[in-house]
Amino acid sequence: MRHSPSRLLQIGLPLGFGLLVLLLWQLAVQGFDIPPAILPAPTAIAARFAASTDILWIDFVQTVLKGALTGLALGVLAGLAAAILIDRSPFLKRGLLPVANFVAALPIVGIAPIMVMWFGFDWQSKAAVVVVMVFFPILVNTLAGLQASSRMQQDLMRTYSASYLQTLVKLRLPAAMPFIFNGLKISATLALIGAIVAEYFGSPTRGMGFRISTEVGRLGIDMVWAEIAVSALSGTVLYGLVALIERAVTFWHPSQRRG
Amino acid sequence: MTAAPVIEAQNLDLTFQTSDGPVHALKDVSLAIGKGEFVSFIGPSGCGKTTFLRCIAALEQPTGGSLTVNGVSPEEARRARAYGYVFQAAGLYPWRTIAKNIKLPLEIMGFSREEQDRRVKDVLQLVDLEGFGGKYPWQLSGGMQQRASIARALAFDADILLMDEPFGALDEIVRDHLNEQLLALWARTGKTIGFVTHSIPEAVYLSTKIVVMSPRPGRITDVIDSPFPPERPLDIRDTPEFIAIAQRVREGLRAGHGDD
Amino acid sequence: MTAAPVIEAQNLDLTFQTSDGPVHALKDVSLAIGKGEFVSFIGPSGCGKTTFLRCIAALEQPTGGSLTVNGVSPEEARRARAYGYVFQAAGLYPWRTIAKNIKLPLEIMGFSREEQDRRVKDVLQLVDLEGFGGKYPWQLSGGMQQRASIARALAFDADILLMDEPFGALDEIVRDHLNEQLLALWARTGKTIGFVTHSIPEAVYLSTKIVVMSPRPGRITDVIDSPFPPERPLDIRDTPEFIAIAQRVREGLRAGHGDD
Amino acid sequence: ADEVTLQLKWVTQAQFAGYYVALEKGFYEEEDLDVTVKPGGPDIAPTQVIAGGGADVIVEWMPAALAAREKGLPLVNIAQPFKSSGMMLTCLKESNVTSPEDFPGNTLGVWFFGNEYPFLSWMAHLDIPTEGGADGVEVLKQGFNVDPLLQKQAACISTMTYNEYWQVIDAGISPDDLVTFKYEDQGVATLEDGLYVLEDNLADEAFKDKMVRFVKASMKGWKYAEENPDEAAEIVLEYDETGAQTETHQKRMMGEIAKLTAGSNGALDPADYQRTVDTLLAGGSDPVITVEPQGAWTHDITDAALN
Amino acid sequence: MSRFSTLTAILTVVAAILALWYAGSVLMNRAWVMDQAARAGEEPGLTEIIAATMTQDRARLPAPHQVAGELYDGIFDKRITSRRSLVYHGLITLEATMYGFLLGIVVGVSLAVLIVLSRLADLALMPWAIISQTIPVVALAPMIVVLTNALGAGSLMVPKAIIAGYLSFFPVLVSMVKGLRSPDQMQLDLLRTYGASRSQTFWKLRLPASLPYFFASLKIAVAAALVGAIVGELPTGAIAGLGARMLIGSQFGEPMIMWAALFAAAILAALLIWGVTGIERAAVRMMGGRRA
Ligand SMILES: Nc1ncnc2c1ncn2[C@@H]1O[C@H](COP(=O)(O)OP(=O)(O)OP(=O)(O)O)[C@@H](O)[C@H]1O
Ligand SMILES: Nc1ncnc2c1ncn2[C@@H]1O[C@H](COP(=O)(O)OP(=O)(O)OP(=O)(O)O)[C@@H](O)[C@H]1O
Ligand SMILES: Cc1ncc(C[n+]2csc(CCO)c2C)c(N)n1
Ligand SMILES: [Mg+2]
Ligand SMILES: [Mg+2]
Repeated sequence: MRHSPSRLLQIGLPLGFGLLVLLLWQLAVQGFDIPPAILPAPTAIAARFAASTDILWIDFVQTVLKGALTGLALGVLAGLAAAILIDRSPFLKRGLLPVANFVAALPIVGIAPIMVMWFGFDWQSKAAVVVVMVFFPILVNTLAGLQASSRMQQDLMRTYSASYLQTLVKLRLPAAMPFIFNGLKISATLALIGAIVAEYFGSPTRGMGFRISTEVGRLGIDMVWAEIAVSALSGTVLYGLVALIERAVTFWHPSQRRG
Repeated sequence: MTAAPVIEAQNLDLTFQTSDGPVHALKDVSLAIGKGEFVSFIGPSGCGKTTFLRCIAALEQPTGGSLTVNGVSPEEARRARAYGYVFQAAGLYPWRTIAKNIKLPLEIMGFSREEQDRRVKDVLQLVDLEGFGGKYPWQLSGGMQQRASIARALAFDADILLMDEPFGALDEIVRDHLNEQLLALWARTGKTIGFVTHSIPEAVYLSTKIVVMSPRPGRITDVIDSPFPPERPLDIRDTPEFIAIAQRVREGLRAGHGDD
Repeated sequence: MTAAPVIEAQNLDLTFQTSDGPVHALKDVSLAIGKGEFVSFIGPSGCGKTTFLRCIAALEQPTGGSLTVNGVSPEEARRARAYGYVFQAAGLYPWRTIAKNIKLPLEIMGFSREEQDRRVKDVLQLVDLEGFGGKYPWQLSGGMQQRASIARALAFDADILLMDEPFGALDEIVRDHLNEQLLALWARTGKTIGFVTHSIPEAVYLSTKIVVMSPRPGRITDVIDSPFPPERPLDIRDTPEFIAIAQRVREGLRAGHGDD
Repeated sequence: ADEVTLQLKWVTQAQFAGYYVALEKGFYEEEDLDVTVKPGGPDIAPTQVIAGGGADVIVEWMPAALAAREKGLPLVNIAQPFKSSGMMLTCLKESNVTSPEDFPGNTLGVWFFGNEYPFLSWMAHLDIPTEGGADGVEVLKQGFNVDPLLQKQAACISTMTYNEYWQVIDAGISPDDLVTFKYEDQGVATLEDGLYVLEDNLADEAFKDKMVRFVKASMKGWKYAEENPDEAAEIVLEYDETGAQTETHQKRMMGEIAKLTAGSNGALDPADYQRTVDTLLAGGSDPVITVEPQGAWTHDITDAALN
Repeated sequence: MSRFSTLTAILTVVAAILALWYAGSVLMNRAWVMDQAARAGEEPGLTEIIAATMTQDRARLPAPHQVAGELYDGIFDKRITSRRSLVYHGLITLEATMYGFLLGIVVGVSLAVLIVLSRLADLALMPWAIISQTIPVVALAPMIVVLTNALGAGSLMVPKAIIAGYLSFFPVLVSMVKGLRSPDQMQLDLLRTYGASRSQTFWKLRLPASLPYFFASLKIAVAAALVGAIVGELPTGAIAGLGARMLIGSQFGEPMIMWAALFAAAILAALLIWGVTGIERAAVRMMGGRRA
């Protein structure tokens, strides 16, 4: 009763559920004669996808690779660095943490038009939006993680008379990893959404957000769904990748141990 | 066997400021521990055993009195890496293997790679854990983890060993076994050992000196010398002499104990 | 005082299938426990003490042999609410007060409101916790929590009480105190008690029968009768008789113990 | 009264004064109509709204309507209140663009969302690729405002004579610092704000009758607005739910709009239609529409309405 | 003692941010001042430049006092029924946020219960819950508007609430699954020794054990709902609400409207989180929880 389900079931069941939804969707579109300008059938979307792989690839490169991933990488690095700096100063921690917590809860997508105004219409402004969006979750989670090592573990380091850097590298960062990955998982999904939303406020003539808004205006809803599929796919892969690395890095954490 | 005091506390006071008002964790504690002594601390929960050990290790700052370790302040002694500390829970880092856990202090103190490997091998043997160096802590039983943490404290060969209820979580048999080994180690190396325990037989069996403490405020109520020779078979515990000392400790304890 | 067997195990076997291969947790365990007996189980970690208790409580399914409780299968006995089970940790629900925690089994078994209140009052008195019914678990000390969890198991007045290391986390003084109280309760109510412990003195002090177990595979290596009368002052522990039994248990244990 | 829902192409502003005037002055009521005017916005595609059943009639630009028709949404033009195009490219003089020959190598701001077709066919006429490069233009999907020009992210941006051009002026750039290219002057003008309905609905006589009355009242509103621009602007302001429009801006816009509606009585001029279609068809390798549309307009409604 | 110095620390940090902001305003708005001067053929001095960067209507980065003034104006100087009142727009966004928040809670909790009770649902649904959060809502928003319109929902409130719910159900779901699974084997076994039924186990153990997790998720959920409501106002032609305000400010070339709306949204978020934290505290106290 407590044994883990087989690989097959783990993949088959969600896949089956997805296929079921697609089937119902197809039947509904055909049965109720829903115009393709409102909701195209899955088959139509698949056909569009297959016919437009070149455009989808260009958009993917622009939005995911250039906008989202660059922003994600910069934002994560900045968040980590800031957390470590803030952690060193109790004064900063006391003053900045409440502010950072507050900002982390704000609807940061709202800054998209400002970033487009500041950083131009190409991918740099999208990356900037992503940087700001992921910076705070990473900062807050890392700071929490740096507190995660127990008093005893830290006292142990003190009995060795370890330096700050030694304690950081050998104790506090490893102990913080589960928290950092928590922040990373949140950031991975935020990054795509941020990059796409920002394209609504100005972009070159490529990119997933550009394509989606343009194709809605052109009644190319099938293309919109093809882009949605690309986005969901890249988001899922990104998330899965983070989860995989997490499994490898925090293998020691009880939540990752199996059996 | 008793030499110049290695640890000397005089009228030591420590008051914690908490939100419920001050807690008098140590009051007027005076104690001298000579080189090579094995001193046990026993007393009801909250009587300040841990606090006293932490003061010695410079993990806590006394609010009054004086305390010297090797003639210098605890803080200086800590910087000089004068002690190994074994906490109540094993406190191994779960992301390091047993061997890497034992290497931790060696890395920090800058031992060479070969020296590290050699010492790890030695202490693993000492605590009967050969062959487990590559395992992660959670793959070992509680007793094995505790032994690993003792090995970690032994690896860098500090003169003073401070142990805070190291065997609290173990069953009696394992405990007996580790007691024997600890005793052997002490006899061989001549380390000075401070040892906190809740078990009366353990305290009597291991120590040259038993310090009985009492809470609210935390203070020393009795210091009992244990006359047994360094080599002690387990069955001295059934001798009338042993039982008498145990009885004296038990009485001292019961006096200091409240209603629960 | 020993009557018809309440619990009867014959050639009980239990093998867990794990990813590392099968673990033989119980092998060929035969034991009869009579009505009103106080049986202690002692043995090194992993020898199957908990597993055996869980089998009796129908929390685990044996893979071989036979086991009856009150003449029926453990599952049926569980449905008939034949036992109270006390786990090693107090395991009180933090969102319920002590009184509401004790009411939990009563609610589930459908006792009336008044009956619930009456019983809570009774058992709180029994474990010396009058006046603490309105407190939350974290507002009580560890010993008090453990007493509350015993009260919870007593509330619905099952004939059989199964206790898995209930005093493992407590210090010696508190433990002595609870031992006395448990003994008094047992003498008064005539319940059948199965009791797991790691402490030899505790086992000898409490029981009418001590079952010594040994691991890999988990089996019974010795069953020792304890001849003391139901009323036992704490200082019988210093009698030669007591020490002799303790010694026999210790030897049995040491034999069953491997290298850790 | 019969209910009619009109979906506008953009937010409430003097661009749609005729409809608001007809509403405010009771012209629709006189025709026994209960009209709901839905303002649009940057992400409202009127074509999608009508396809989803959210409107009976929409205001749309002809290129977008014809493109939708080719995509399978059978839109039909029933009236054309706007005679001429108000679209232009506005460039900063300092970027040294003086004629369309100077476009290559520069960045041009363009509206998308169905508004890109006129630009694309103009570039096709000029034979300038829109994928960047030295001999092509870099196209920037322009947001909702004129920032790209002010921030010098683009050499030229799309503006309407009646709206964005004045935003540039209001931002403090004098007309002398600007160069403008009107589509009308470049011979690539396409028809703007027309009224479109779904072809199927026209088979229904009752619907057709409703539309006749609707167009009649709307044109009455337009002519009233042309004659009383200030009053029309104030009416528009009253209907502006965003509270972001200003009186000076709307009065000025009404003045510009009047120039575009002048010369149309509401009936589509087939010559204008043909010019639009030819422009769109001539789109080189990637024309906006690929085949001559059939039945994309009708005079039935205006004929009946204007009698 | 720590309370006071925490406040000092926060104030210091805020002061530092404001100083950086002013510096940023000068740097970022300078270009326009210089361009204008060049166009007019003038050469302004340093103080003139700085003064000019503080007062632009279309600044790249308006100075803090400009934003504060606009905020004050929008919040206190307008009747709350006025279309120019930020309170009016804030209330509209708040309404969609609250509906979305409730929707998110209902959906999140129901799905979590389903997932915890049924192994099948767990395997089949959980991956899709994660995938759902990688879909860009902005792309779905217009379609949700059209669909709800076709189904007869007159106003934008319904689609906005759906989008807000779409974003806020996920944190609730994740936390609730964790919470409902938090009872350990011993706690479950205890109930088995009482012969408790499945539903008794659910109501007496799983549900109460999950409540701390539930309340902890509400803060994230309400913030997500607010993001949803605002995003729902961007690509759907909304004309009222803070999201619409940001867009309108951007469209009409009046960035001050946009900045004011952005900060109003920040204030709204703070109020929401403060409110939810209050509810959480009260609930924890009612359940006898200990204060940390
Ligand atoms: N950091 C602290 N802040 C406030 N009070 C403390 C702190 N550390 C310990 N105390 C208090 O000081 C007293 C002594 O604590 P200590 O941990 O030394 O007791 P102990 O003898 O080790 O008890 P135990 O046997 O339970 O480990 C207790 O009342 C405890 O609550
Ligand atoms: N659910 C399970 N799955 C697999 N193996 C188990 C399970 N429960 C117990 N075991 C194994 O069965 C053996 C007996 O375990 P049990 O818990 O009964 O020991 P114990 O005598 O209670 O030990 P302790 O004193 O440490 O509590 C051990 O080797 C244990 O690892
Ligand atoms: C995303 C976006 N698409 C189109 C337009 C342009 N637009 C549509 S109707 C109209 C006339 C009124 O100004 C204009 C300019 C815009 N500004 N933003
Ligand atoms: Mg202690
Ligand atoms: Mg056990």
